[in-house]
Amino acid sequence: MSLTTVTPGKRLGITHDYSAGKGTYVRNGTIFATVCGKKHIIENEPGTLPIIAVLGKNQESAIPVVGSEILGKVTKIHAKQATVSIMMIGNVPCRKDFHGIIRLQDVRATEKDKVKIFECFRPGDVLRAQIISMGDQRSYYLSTAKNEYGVVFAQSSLGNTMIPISWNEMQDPKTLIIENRKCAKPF
Amino acid sequence: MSFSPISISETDYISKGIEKNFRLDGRENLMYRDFTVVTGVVSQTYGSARCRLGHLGKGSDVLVGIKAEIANWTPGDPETEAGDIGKIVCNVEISPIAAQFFVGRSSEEFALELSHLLTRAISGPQSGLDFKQLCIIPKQAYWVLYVDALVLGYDGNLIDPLLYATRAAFSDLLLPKVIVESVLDEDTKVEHQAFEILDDPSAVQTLNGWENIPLAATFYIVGKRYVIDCSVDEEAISSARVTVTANQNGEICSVQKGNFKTGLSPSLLGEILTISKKLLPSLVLSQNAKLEQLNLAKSDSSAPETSFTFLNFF
Amino acid sequence: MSELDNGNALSFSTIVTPSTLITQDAAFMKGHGTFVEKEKIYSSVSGTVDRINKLISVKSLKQRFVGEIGDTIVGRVTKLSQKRWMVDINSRQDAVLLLSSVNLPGGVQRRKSESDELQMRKFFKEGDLVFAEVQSLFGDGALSLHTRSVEYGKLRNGVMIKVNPLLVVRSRSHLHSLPCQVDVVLGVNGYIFIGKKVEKDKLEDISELLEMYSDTNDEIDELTRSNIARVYNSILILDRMLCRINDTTINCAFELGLPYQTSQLTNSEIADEIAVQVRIKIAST
Amino acid sequence: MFSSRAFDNRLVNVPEQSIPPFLEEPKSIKDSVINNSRLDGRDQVTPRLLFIKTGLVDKAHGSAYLEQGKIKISCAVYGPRPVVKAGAVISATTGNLECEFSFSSFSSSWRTVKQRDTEEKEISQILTQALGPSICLHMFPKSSIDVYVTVIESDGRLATIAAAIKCATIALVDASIDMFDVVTCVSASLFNNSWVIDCTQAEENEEDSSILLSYMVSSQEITNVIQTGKTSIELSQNGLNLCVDVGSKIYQAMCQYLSKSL
Repeated sequence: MSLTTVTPGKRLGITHDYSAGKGTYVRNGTIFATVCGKKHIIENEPGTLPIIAVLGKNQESAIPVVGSEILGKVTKIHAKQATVSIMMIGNVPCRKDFHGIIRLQDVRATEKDKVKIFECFRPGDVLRAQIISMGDQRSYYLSTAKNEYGVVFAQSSLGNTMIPISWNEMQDPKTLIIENRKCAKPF
Repeated sequence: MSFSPISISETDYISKGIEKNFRLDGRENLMYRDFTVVTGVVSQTYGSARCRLGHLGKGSDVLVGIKAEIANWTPGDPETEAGDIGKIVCNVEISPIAAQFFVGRSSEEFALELSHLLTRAISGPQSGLDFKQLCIIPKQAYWVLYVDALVLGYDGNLIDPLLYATRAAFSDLLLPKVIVESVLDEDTKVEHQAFEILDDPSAVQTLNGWENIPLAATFYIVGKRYVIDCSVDEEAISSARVTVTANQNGEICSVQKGNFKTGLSPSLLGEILTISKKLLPSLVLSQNAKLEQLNLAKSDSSAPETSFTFLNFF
Repeated sequence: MSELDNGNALSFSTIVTPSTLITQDAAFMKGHGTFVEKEKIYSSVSGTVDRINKLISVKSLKQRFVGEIGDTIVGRVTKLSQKRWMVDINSRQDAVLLLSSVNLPGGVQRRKSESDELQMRKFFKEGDLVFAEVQSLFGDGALSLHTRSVEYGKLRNGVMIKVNPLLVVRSRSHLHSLPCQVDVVLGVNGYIFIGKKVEKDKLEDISELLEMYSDTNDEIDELTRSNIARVYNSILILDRMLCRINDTTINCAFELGLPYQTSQLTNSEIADEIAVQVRIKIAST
Repeated sequence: MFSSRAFDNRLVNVPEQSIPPFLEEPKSIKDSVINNSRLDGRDQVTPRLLFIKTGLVDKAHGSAYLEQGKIKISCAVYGPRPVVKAGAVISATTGNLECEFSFSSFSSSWRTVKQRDTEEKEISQILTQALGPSICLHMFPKSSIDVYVTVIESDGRLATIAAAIKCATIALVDASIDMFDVVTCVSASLFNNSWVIDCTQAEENEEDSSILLSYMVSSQEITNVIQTGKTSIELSQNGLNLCVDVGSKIYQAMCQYLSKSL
């Protein structure tokens, strides 16, 4: 594998021979680099073209897109929605937190009309969710309407880290107090 | 300033038309709308002009007034360091009257860009004006010409009418005559120079060399082609803008690119320069003809061409 | 304040200015453009007095569009919000187009799902042109639109021009196919869309529904393009010369303009001439 | 209005007639430039040497420091981050580029504070226009990229802007922001009929006209061009071509540094 260093605008190859990966862009059938870094050629499945990617020294910047999985912290709850500060997109931390919203109807997939935000999230909870829409001017819309999405870390009102005991309950291991949460299914 | 978006299909329709050299109103890519110009519209100025570029009495509307002041020469001012020249100060203001999206502070940045563009075109030797005639007493007093432009209407392409109105205002400019004489100071017995402005309203002088002031052609790049004198929609979908100013002899006086969506290739820039060299001298000629007509109408007292008739074009 | 009414009937051509006393007769009712003080009716705008039975209203000569139920309008989408699009219709407030009042691809009877709500941009985006009808009025006076008819919906293959809304008069049909193979959609709100002619039989084709939110234009040949430009300039002339705008006048101006080049039509003298001729023709019919 | 200064008899009056000291006629900068012997020994088409260093501002996501002769410029890039500027238009399809340019008050020989703020604003606009086409803004919807440039010392107005653009583009690369190309920028001044690259302040004072050109080499696109002063079209073309040529050389040097810095 060749590891030459390239700078933005460097010609890397043509789309006839390679497909464009991270850190590259295509113009008129030619692949160019967009970041400064090492050029990697990744062999793809047989029958498809190898991928050219450029990996920089810094992690590439994380930008929320529809469909990506995020980790965030609940900052505010409201009768109709919970506000989340998006901290990670995929495995990449954001340079500055983005603003997200979980609307009442996006909390879970079933019995939507019985959802109460207060019984699902509390400020300070860390949750995993998916971006479902670019949303309005300020915020992205998030959804936890899948088993693997929901609260992954929460503290009880006394400040102890709680452990999930069912899909909608968490328990404080010291005081044994049970609180309601929309928990994520542990992997 | 930000444009309200137009639909993808309209964008496609407009840009395909430009590819075929046939625009919405049937104009070719390198065709201007009608320029209407009147001079002497503001009595408080030493010279003023109003220019409107558009169809059937509506369009982009720019008013330019020139005021003159006498300034004391001070060493250290980089512009008048030489001591034997005057200076021109340009400022462009965009009135919220012009268009909805100029309300508030959004227009300030654009106005600033226009001010600097105008400065670049006319406040230097490239304007063709003899700056030495603005000097009253070397290293003592000089004229400062304040060129203030006010945008009153916006219908795409502000820069070209801005330069058009500025040139017309300079053609209208009449500076009061100044007499310089030597005065003997009673106390020191040292002779020094003093000047006096003549009160006589007929003792006025025109500015030499205003004919050489350049006009502007602004090219908007849409797709792979470019248009001049664009409409609002064309401006909204254009990806880059190049303004070229040239004088009656076809000499390039300034070039400036604006808008940051895309760049342009050097060959395209060369093409644009070549076209403006052909286009602008003829635009200057047509403006000269219009100004002459205006002067004729002014001397003919039976048919006064006032700004009022200009405004009520229809 | 001057008094106009001396017990005689007001003529239609009476032009009043704000605060003109229209009538002292308490039998009359106040309508739009008037106010009542001490049982007298005064005008609140400048315009012409209009009387229907006992109802007195003043119609302004230059006002923003005021919608009524059943008006067909052309609008531009300005904003997306919860289950609705906001549409600029040249009125004092943006109209509302509810997600539930549009036909979605996949059959008229299709149920709206939540996924539709998240992908509303797939149907209408900011900047898109909509041909719609006023369905109802909200309490705050905002108009609610609908596009539940085959001829309504997204507009493409052409351009929009803005004119004085008072020049477009309400009539039975606002979609006109001109003889020059150009469709004109006259929105009574003063927005007029000019586009390539849509084949009538194609409209009723169900498969066309899949394309109804398409953003790509059809191939437009040079003749059509030139005709669209001629119609564009004709409407520009009619608007600037304050002629009524309907299919007859547009056609008339179009034909009168044929001897000239398209770009010459915006020349003030030619435009003047055409407008005069159009006026004569209308008066003679 | 212009009466002579009040007579002060405490001062010794100057003699009524005086002769200025006979000084050697200073060599005209213009002449020396035309004769291809510039004060700093360069020839007409050689720019000043560049010194570049990235990563000097640790709080920023990317930063660069640049020296070009006497010019010293520092630049920091923040972002992509959520739009913080109040009243900014947030687009769901493209990102926002904000550039802020400032002179330190001791950056030039004449300390004229007046009109500086409009000048700084205009240069900010030039920066935005020069850098905008090089950044893949479509990859950063609803976010903003903020570029802050401070001139510590300047020498030649256009040369300083050119240096600022180069410094900012390197800072953007350092921030790993996706870019179509590295922007290079060259300033040139016209003396009689010859274009001279990268003029100092002393040289710029004597110029007839000037060009500032920002250029993306691999995509061969001009991102910004400003020409001031009267020239013929042929001269203007020559100047642009010269700037493109010199820009390509500077581009090589910038890329070389960037590759090594990794």
